Amino acid sequence: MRLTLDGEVITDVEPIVGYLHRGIEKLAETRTYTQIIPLTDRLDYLASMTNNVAYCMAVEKLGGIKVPERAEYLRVIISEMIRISSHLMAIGSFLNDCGAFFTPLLYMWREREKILDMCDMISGQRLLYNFMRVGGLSQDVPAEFITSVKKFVAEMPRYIDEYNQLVKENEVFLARSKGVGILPKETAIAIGASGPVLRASGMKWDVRKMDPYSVYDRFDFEVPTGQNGDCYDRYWVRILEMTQSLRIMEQALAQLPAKGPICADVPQFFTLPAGEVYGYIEAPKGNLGFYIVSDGSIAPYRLHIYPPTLINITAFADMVKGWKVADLILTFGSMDVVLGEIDR
Amino acid sequence: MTLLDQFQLFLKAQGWPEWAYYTVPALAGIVVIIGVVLAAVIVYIWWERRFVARIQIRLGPNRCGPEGIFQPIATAVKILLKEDIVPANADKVLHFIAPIVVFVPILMIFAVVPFDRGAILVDLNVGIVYVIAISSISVIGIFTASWASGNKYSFISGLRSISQMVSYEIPVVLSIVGVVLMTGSFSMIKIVEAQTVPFILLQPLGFLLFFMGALAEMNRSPFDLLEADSEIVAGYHLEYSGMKFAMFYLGEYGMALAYSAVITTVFLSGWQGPFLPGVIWFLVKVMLVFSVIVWIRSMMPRMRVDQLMSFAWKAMLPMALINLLVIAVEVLVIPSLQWLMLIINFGLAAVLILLFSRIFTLGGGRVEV
Amino acid sequence: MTIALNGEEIGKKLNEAIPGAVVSGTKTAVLVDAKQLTKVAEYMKSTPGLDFDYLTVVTAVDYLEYFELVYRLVSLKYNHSLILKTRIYTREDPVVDSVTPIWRAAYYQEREIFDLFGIKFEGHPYLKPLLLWEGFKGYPLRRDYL
Amino acid sequence: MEIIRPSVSTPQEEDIAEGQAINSLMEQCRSQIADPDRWIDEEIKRNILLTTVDAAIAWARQRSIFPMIFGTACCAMEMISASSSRFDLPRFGMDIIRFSPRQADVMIITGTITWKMAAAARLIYDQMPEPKWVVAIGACAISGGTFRESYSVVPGVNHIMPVDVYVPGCPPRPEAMIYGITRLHAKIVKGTFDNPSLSLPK
Amino acid sequence: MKFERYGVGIAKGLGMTMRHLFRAPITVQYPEEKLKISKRTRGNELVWFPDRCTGCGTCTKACPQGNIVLVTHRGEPNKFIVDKFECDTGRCIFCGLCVESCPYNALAMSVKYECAKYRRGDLVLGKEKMAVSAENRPSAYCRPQFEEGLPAQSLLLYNREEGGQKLKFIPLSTRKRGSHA
Repeated sequence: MRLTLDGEVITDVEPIVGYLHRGIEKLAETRTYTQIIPLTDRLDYLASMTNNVAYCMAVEKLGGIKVPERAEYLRVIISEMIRISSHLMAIGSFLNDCGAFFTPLLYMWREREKILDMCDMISGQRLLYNFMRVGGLSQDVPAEFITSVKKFVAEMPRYIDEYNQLVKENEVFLARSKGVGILPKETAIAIGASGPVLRASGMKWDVRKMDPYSVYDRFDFEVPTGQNGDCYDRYWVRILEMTQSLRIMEQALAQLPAKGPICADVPQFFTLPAGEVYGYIEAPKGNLGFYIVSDGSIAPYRLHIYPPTLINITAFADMVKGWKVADLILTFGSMDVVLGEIDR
Repeated sequence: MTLLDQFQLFLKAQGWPEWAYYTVPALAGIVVIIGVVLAAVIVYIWWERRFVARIQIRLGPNRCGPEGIFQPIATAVKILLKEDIVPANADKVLHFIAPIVVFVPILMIFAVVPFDRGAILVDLNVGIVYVIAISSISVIGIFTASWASGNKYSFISGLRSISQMVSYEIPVVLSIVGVVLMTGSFSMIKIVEAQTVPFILLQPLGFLLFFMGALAEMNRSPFDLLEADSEIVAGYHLEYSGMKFAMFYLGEYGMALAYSAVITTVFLSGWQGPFLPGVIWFLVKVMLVFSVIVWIRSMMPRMRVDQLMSFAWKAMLPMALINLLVIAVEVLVIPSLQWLMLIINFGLAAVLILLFSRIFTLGGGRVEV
Repeated sequence: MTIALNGEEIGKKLNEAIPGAVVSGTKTAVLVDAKQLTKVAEYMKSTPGLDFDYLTVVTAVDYLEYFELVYRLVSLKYNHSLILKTRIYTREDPVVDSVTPIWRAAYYQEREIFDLFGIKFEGHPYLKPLLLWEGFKGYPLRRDYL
Repeated sequence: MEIIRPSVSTPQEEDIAEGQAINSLMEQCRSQIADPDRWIDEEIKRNILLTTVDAAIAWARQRSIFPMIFGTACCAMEMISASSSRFDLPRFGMDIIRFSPRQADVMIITGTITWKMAAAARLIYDQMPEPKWVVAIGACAISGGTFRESYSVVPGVNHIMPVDVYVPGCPPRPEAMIYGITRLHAKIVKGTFDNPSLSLPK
Repeated sequence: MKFERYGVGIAKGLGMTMRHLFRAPITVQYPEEKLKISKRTRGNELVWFPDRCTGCGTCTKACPQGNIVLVTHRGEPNKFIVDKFECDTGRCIFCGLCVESCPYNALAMSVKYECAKYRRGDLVLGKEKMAVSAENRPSAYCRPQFEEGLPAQSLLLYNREEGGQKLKFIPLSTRKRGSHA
């Protein structure tokens, strides 16, 4: 991030990225379709399940693979869980950027730990799960998982209330975040922003609603939007989205088939028909897409990842020009930037 | 009659030479004060770490000695033994002087803080003025440090520190003047003795203003702009290591301790209290004030520079002036009716806070460039 | 449901408006002439009934004989999408018009393509390497790298 | 090894200078740096008794480590987990996280180091005052991990600086990280690790 | 921005933190008390069953970064004798694909995670270190047959009574003096 300052007022800013560029797209060309799944984990490492889902769905779309019902529901439950954990992280680090000395972050981290525990239970890892497979899931979930998710869904709203009490009405927080870092609706659309950033600007656009993938058309949920597109709206939209995610999880748990296959019959080394596909989902950070070109071999000819956070910071310079350095930090925090995804 | 005076008389009676019975008690007092202060700083550092940890539902350092009480000592020893680095583009002399300029005035504040009846190094008749004057010297050290480091983050921090100190000094002084009006003396001992009812009850608004101003002057949250680690890395002591950093570090906590002690003396009736000896009461009260500071630090977001400034000039200064005016009138008209003063001043605080929350705006604007 | 528009129909429409722009239109995508890209992009954005105001993915694929640039357009108003493609048939110093003035969404993605494929975008406001550093030799995402 | 940093003014020049620095660093860092063997030989150890002062200093150093968390990727998240309420790394006196390298004792490298980042990492390592240690956490930091073949990733952080403790995992659990830190404590205390009396409670 | 709520919001937040002050800390004092980790945990080592391994090399093919080195020579019919079986845990990302792909259940993830080493070379595991033993126990990742021997996971979600994370507060006086951690 290169800043030009006049006193403490920002006159120009140029985000310089690429410090975590690991060449995932190039590496993917040398790996088989299954071996790419661990790579996609490492994109947006705060929400690696959704990355797995996005990639697997793109491959399934190209290969015409039908995913079993139970796997679809489990995918929905797990990715909503991960959405909550990612939003908790986003809000927590945003408040930390405000200067709240780790306390809100640590309270949110407590709930995040609960989610990580459950992911650990099903996949064996706390952060990078490598749990989804093309055609479903790698293993069935244990029975405790369902009961613990139910308990989590039941008690999570109480904790969300606690967060609201903690900072929602804090005068200093309001003074710092309201009206700061405004992203107008027109600009948000022009730069192709997505996810909570776009919705905070007042555009009601959620891929889960507008282009339902998986089984999302069977759930009843709302798409929260903000009005001003400032830092506070982005914070508040995330809080509301967590509530909606809980609603989706509740419905999915009720509709979940008790038994059934969890993976379509896909061998570990498989080929896809030659062709190309663009599969995308609504990841916690926004619209995450995978563009896969296949030439019929066991490895993709080209894999392109469409990263939501890189697109979201396109108008960053506009948002902070004329504001103070402190606002820049706050705005950057409210965009929920994950470098692994920007740089790939 | 302070303890030092008694010591002096004792030496005189023993037939010591004249120069000795002036210097020996003074030196002994200085050594005791420094020892007590450093010990207290270490305890309070430990207390802060544990207290914040408990607020954050964790345990905090508990491995060094019983419940981790030796943790700050380990930290101190380790920092002292670190390599001392002077950056290539630093101003060598100023880089060396700055930590001393920060640290020494903070120790000097304790010279006039009464720990108990008579337990004061020197009972100046302008004690409170001395405190205010001395406490603002360390900002010069901070600015020197930020300049001498030759680092842009440090320099921003230094600029912020100067502006912050200049703006918050005025409400602090004005809120103290209210106390002085009631007491009729600048002496710290007289101020304590005048508090049959603690001044926090008689002057709630004055206390609030002084507390906020003190938070700003000792760079504690929500006014900790100098070391906003998410904005300007670590602030003015970014380029310091080893012993010099230790001095800044101790100075930071010493400052918090000093202000806690001053608040205790001026608003919480110092050593006075039933049953227990005065020094225990004093330390307990200091601990209480310090805990509140830590508590606030644990959850408050940080203010922005311009908001900080406008808060000082547009809200705190007028409030302090109105408070001063009302107290002056009260002292003139009803000097003995303390219960009436109490009611009036609480009413005043409530009205002013309501009023200012309506008309005052924290500048939240975008500066067009 | 976002409706993926039929490329053949759009291609016909486009050929009427801008003659010679479309090379071929398949069911999934429209392949346009690289020289007419700016005009096509403007048409796509401003024509009523199409209104593609939301550009998502911009990427390039190296097919060794040619580079293929892929644009995925979405209309938030009508909730439909279209894939637009164009080809560049040179490996040394490939140049194409930038769409950044029309959709700002392409800003970083074109810089990234410039960085990793070496395709220059004419009209881009700030064409500099995005992910790699100055002085990096070669274009890593080309198929003949390493 | 030295990183050349010429003084520059415009952004373009700065970029070019940065690129040159990275390329020269890539040239310099072709081979691995041997792990620092700070422990004392068996022969000498029998003759040297650690004095009380040394023990006290080692105690102080071990009990209050200021970490410089050089977190770039996934492992950094687990590092925050390790210092969060549940695992509470600050119990070991590591709660003062200084973002300035001047005050740090141990550099904890969590995450992939790309060549673009390597220059910064090296600079921070050089800025840290002695005594200093380096802990490499996670596969990416140790060896480049799954990205080792990539064109832009440092194949192991021991190419650019000596590493004291390696914590494998991708990412390791917070407990594993704390275990790594306790191994570092052991190394600090005695300068050796072969002493069986130092073994940690199981 | 006005202080419209007269500082009520700040007071609420302070109250919230005060309430947390009286809650039990959720800290696990790691070296003394250890969390019971997931049954499927992908620990930071591999467990190899030498008697079951036929040396087919499926795991080496499945590994995304080619991290498993397998050298064999032909022995009895339908079986290779493994000369060298090596995995560099400093490079392994513990994705579990090798375990998943093994057709003879001869490879499993370990439950061990305390694997920090001082030397880079120590991270390369050979045949002996990977072989199954009392210390090197397999986890149930893709191997449900091992699930019974492992303790149930202690979740933060549940209280102690419900079999969740055990929050035993260890007073310091009972801890061994001079114990290292």
